[in-house]
Amino acid sequence: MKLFGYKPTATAWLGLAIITIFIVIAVFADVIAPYSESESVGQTWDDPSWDFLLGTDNIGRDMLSRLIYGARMTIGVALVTTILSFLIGTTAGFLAAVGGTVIDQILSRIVDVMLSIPLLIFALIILSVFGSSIVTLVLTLAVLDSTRVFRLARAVATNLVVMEYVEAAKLRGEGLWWIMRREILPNALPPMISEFGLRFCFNFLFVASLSFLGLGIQPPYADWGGMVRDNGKAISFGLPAPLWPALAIAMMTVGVNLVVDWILSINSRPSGASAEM
Amino acid sequence: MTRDVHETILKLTDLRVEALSGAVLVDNVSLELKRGEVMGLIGESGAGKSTIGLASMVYARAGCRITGGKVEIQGEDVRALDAEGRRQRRGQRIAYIAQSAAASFNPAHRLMDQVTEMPISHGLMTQAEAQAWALELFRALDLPNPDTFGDRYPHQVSGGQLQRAMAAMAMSCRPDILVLDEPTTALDVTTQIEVLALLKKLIRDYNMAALYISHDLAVVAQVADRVMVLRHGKMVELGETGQILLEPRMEYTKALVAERKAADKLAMVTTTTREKPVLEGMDVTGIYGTFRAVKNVSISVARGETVAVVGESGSGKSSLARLLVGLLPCVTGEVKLHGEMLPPALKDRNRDTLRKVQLIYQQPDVALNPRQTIGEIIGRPVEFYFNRSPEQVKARVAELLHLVGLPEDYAGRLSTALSGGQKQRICIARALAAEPDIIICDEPTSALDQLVADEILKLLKQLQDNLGVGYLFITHDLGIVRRIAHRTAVMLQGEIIAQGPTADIFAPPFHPYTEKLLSSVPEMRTDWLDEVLAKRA
Amino acid sequence: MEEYNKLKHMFDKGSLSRRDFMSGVAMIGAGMAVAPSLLSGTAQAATPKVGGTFRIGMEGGSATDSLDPRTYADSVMIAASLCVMNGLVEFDPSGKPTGELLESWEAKPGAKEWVFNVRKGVKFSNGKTMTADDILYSIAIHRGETKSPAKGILKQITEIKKVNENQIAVTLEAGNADFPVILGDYHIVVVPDGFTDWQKPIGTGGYTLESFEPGVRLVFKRRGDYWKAGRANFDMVEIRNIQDPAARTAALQSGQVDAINRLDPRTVNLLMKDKKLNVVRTKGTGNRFCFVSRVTEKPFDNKDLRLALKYGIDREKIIQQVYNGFATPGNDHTLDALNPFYNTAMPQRKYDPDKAAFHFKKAGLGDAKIELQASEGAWGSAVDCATLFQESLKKAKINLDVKKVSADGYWDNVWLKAPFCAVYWGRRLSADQTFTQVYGSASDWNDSNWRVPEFDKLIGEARAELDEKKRKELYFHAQEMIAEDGGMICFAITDYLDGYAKNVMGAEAHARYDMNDDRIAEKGWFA
Amino acid sequence: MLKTIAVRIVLGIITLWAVSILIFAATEILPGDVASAILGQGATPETLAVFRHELGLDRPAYVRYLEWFFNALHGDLGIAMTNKRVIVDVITPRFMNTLFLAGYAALIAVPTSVVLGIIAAINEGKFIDRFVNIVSLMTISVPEFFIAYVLILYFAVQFEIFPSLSTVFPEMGFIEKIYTTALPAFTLTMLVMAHMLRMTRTSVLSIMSQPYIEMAFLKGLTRSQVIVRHALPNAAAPIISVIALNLAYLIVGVVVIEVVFVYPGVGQFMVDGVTKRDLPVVQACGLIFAGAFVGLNTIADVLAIMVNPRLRHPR
Repeated sequence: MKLFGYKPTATAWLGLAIITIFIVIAVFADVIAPYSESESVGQTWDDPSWDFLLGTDNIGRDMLSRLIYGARMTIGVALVTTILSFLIGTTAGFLAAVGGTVIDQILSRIVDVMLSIPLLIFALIILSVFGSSIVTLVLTLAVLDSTRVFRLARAVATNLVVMEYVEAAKLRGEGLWWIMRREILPNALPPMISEFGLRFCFNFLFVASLSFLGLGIQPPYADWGGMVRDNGKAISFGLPAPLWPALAIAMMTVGVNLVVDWILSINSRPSGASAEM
Repeated sequence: MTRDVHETILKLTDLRVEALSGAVLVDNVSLELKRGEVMGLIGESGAGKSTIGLASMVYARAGCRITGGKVEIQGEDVRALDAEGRRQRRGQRIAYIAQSAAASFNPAHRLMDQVTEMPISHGLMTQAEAQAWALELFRALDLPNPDTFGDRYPHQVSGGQLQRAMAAMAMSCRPDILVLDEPTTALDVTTQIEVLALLKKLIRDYNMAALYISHDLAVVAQVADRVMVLRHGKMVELGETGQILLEPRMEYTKALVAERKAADKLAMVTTTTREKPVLEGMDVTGIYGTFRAVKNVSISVARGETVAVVGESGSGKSSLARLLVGLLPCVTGEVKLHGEMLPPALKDRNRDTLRKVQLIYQQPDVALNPRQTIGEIIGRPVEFYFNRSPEQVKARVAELLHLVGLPEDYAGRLSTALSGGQKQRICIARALAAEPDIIICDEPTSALDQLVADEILKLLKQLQDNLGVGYLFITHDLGIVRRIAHRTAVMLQGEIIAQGPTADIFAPPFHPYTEKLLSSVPEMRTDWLDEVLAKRA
Repeated sequence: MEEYNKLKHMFDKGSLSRRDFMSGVAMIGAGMAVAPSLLSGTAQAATPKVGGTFRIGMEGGSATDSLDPRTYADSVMIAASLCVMNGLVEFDPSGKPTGELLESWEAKPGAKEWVFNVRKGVKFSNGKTMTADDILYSIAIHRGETKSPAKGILKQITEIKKVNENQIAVTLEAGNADFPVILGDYHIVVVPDGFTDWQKPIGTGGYTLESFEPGVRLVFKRRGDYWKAGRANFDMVEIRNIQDPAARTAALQSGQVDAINRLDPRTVNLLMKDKKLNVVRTKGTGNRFCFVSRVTEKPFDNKDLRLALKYGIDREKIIQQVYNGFATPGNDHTLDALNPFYNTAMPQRKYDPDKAAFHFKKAGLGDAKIELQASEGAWGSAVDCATLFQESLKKAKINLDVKKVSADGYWDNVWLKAPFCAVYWGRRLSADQTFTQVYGSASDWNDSNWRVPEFDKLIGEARAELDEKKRKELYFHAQEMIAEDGGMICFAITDYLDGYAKNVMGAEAHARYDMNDDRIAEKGWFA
Repeated sequence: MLKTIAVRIVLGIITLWAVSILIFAATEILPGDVASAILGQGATPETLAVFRHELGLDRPAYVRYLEWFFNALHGDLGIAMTNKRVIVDVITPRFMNTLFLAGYAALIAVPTSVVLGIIAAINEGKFIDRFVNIVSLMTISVPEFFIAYVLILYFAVQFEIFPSLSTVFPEMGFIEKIYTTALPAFTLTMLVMAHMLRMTRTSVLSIMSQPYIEMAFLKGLTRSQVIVRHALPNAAAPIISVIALNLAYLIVGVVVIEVVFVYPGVGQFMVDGVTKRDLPVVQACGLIFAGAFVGLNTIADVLAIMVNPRLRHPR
């Protein structure tokens, strides 16, 4: 079977399978989940049993059901944030590469400054400016994340602007926006996709780590990162509770990256690695 | 040529190389090489000549596989050896000289370390021995300051020197066989002749066998005893060099020979009355940092006229083109279009002046966005300059494709699917789409195979006749200048040293540099190199 | 993260007064009727042994801590100060004031004028003998132009003067029978007259300060000549700041510390299985956890809604799930059952979805969403409690929106501002203090904004009433008023939970604070 | 080359200066006021005013900024509002601790991840490559405190190999410090390794398509020789830059680790400062973090310039 005109490798199939399963779970959470997302049905951190296949969480909710519902929130928020951060980061990065030295220096310095401000202070600034809400959460993550995307996008685009087809577009008198959108973007996609996979996964965890600012997912909704956090303490007693959401994140990370690796291998010329017969 | 009969040193039998996609790159090619013998491999790109060269070292590039045949070095079947055994043969018994020395030297290490790496890592010599031998080779190859040459980094020496250093590197293990893959192609003509002579001497002095891979028959003619003509991975013809040059048997060989010979003759392109210049550069100077790439150059092009700018790399001819279109703002002088002065910087020029001067690049590969369809590429100027509706754009694209001799249905394809010549046609179509008065052609054919280049030149000529467009034609190839230019300007170190009607430039009395250029172009006879060297000495 | 929750206690106005909440600024009527229970303490040897290094891992300190008594805010500094210094008044395990540096006292009738006897023969670590002047100075630093949190409770003093070297006379603006309790406030510790070098405080305590790295650790060394016989038995005492409950627990389990405070109730059962450890529980004296609505704001101005919310919370479930049973249900006011005026006649309010639904329908709000703001900045598990509340309200068909807000600045931005939010209150030892501060019209901290003149009058009468029985009646009525009409859902009162290594003796429960009234370093010894 | 380096250093200084303004401004707009935070209940309008004056809060922000900035240039970071300690005295040992832990972790993480990255690159597509790849992905899939708790559970509580409290004290010897901080160092190592490892692998592999790599193979070198001698030096720049980024993370982003292992670093100090709205402390910490970040990045850029033979050996 082919996908986008290419035949996925075995590992790519594995990745695709993982992603598909998680997405199906997210979409049909209501049907699949044995219990509701928020109802406390057992004791704190019950061991896995036939009633609760993965045990219960820190306030007695069914872990499996939380995981299933959590897929929805986690994947959704991470996806929106990552897309937003890529919109910001890529646009700025391309602009820096295409727009000339002055714009480049300004943008690069701004990003340097943003990166060098400690996260806590940075988050507090955003918090005090925008207040705390899910929109702020997504925005904060996106802005923080976009600085990293910026660096990559700029590096990639810097290699592309010297291409003669970009020069040809400039000679034609095309505007910056057109050049960024039509000449640079399509060619910058492979490395950006790869980064997208990684950043997508980072954002799962980021959601959880910003939670102390009240920026996390609002209860009673479940998100995997938050579930690891809420149940983290159980690990000090050898209870497996936080392992399940951590495992879900790990699987999603690995799945996404397997697919990303495959997409990259389509686009890049093979390295000298397989040169020796 | 030495014709001593020695033992067979390299033998390829029914060699077959396939791409992982299944395409056959080398199709049952056999050849036999004796000690002291040089065999030329000739063919256009995609003929499989480099693949054969690498396969004789039992090496296939990523994405390829040697799928059949035997590779024997002095009777030993190297393909049958394990990976370690094959690795041991590489460099030691058979060494490789690549086309681009600049890319093939590791920028991070000194030349000496790279030249001596092979014998040391193969355990053939101690470091001191290897260095002594390297110094000897540097001297033999006429490298400047041979004692300190090895201390330099690749980027610190010139292309010609680097190519010679590469020869030294290949010789460092005293191999029996050399594979020379277009060793002079990246060099200027005047440098090429020196390197060619040295390589020839090297092979003779150390009594090696060599595979000499080139697309240029005239170059191969100077070094090879026998020539094998290849096409699409298959052997077309194998014969003595003289026979191939003088009495080619196969049609394809004949076409190659004829095409190469045509370049030697001056076409009778003459100007009638010269129209008023459209694009003029007057006393222009362009600088990169502190380097003055173009110094006080004046040049003009009229409609219907072809003006050639000829010179070696670094002579400033491409900078001149960039200066005229505004990519490199001129610091003195002015650029005029239809008598009106243009702003020096590109961003200050208006859309219509941009439209009237178009540029065609040397590398069609990087001049076309690999992620856009042909239709988008050609259609964009139409849409951009003339504000046409999508239907009109579509129609115009079809028309333009027809004009450059490509089928209309190419509009939906990506440029990556096309051959080099087809890509260059797309570039021309894109330039024409703007309906320009002048097209600046920056080496438009030098990345192309001869026969294809010839087609492109014909197309350009034909378009000029039909549309009356003027060309500023930048090239290093004197053959092309002879064939198409009405007027010619010769550039050296940023200055124009001679300018005038082509016929005058190519007739005595020559400017000394022009004469050197002219005499360095290889001619289609086996004794040309010896003759020129003798003459110069 | 859990570790942030306490760090983030932006109590702003409240931050330095957090312990005030717990201690009760004026502990009037501190008659402790019920003795604190010992959960798993073994019978301890009567004669203390001297020696060893006692390491305590504590939450409740930060890198900005100082030994200046005017800055104490939390457990670490309270415990630390009591190693080096002594207070004026100490409390027995049931919470009754006993003499410390003020050996005994006497009030003239009306309790307006007091005479205190200063303990004789107590020496500071610099060799100076402690006198009334030192005591006057140590009180004076909290009065006048100061930022001391004790300033407020000392305002009632109109005159304080030395009678002789060993006697002090105090005049109050109004009678207060429990004035000695006020002098037991943890901010008031005694230093030599005129002392200002707070980096290296000098006191009359059982230990001297060896080193102090704020937010990291304090080290103390035994003086050896402590005036309290049988106390201060360790050679060295080390108090280490360990903010993270899991880290604290791990440190105790792996034997890196000998005692820790504030056990995570969810892990207590597991800890109790550990043979090397000893868990000390003080029942129902801890924090009171509440969801507080402001009755002046819509829709909480509707009494039926408030009742619906009170019936709609499943207290037992929250206590089970979140506090693992280590709490008692609250009856919608902040007085606990240990208080003699606790209304025992009023039935404990229980989860009743039907009643909740009934009142909600009666409130006529349709299916309006009610927003509750909660944060880990309120207390560590506030969000969990809110989530369970949300769930229990669902059964009554009431939609509660739990909004998780920033822990940073919670007490600044949310408390006293949000219409409905999570709040905890500390214990007041007296009913009067509780009612005046939490529900009195004049109180700045009346977070439900429930200001009822009738109630104020009731409390005023009770304060003046000398007849216990009458007083009880008045307070009972006050509690009924709050529970019926007030804006506060007080659903749980937690236990204090300390963890000790088995060989630590003297680890008893105490009515005032955990860690044996934060004096375990003084009172304990190694078996 | 010296000029390029000088320009980079000047840019770093400008960045730091911009950051200092931003940090100052940010702390200014933090909601909550130290004056009311410290005064608490006793706050009356008059005492507030006195207190603000005492703290200098009644003067215009730009005056205070300039004063702060120039004092900071002289190494004077002011006095903490809450406990009146000289910030430099308090922060220096803490910053040394932070550097110690970061250096410890880096000493394990950097060589390990570079070597593993190279091993993965040498064995591209083989089992070991995939294994290293997936394991490294999984380590970045769990939050830092999770790794920390797991390590504590097994190495401190169950087997008692390492202490769970990693507080270091000035009187500790070097070896003792190394032992005490083993667990946080391991945790940090696991956190930063994945990124560096993957970058090393990718950079090396991206060099592998260069013609000089093919040349090296044709010279009959082994794959390891080709990668170590020919690919690695040319892949150095991106690897250095990612190492710098991770070192910066080790210094700046370890608050959680500090809390879990009770390690007295700057992170905890800043969090406490923020909580109490002790602005001089927050500003000092912010400045130090930013300085570390900018400094490391500048060093990385300078190193990248220096490993570039074209810049190091101009024509």
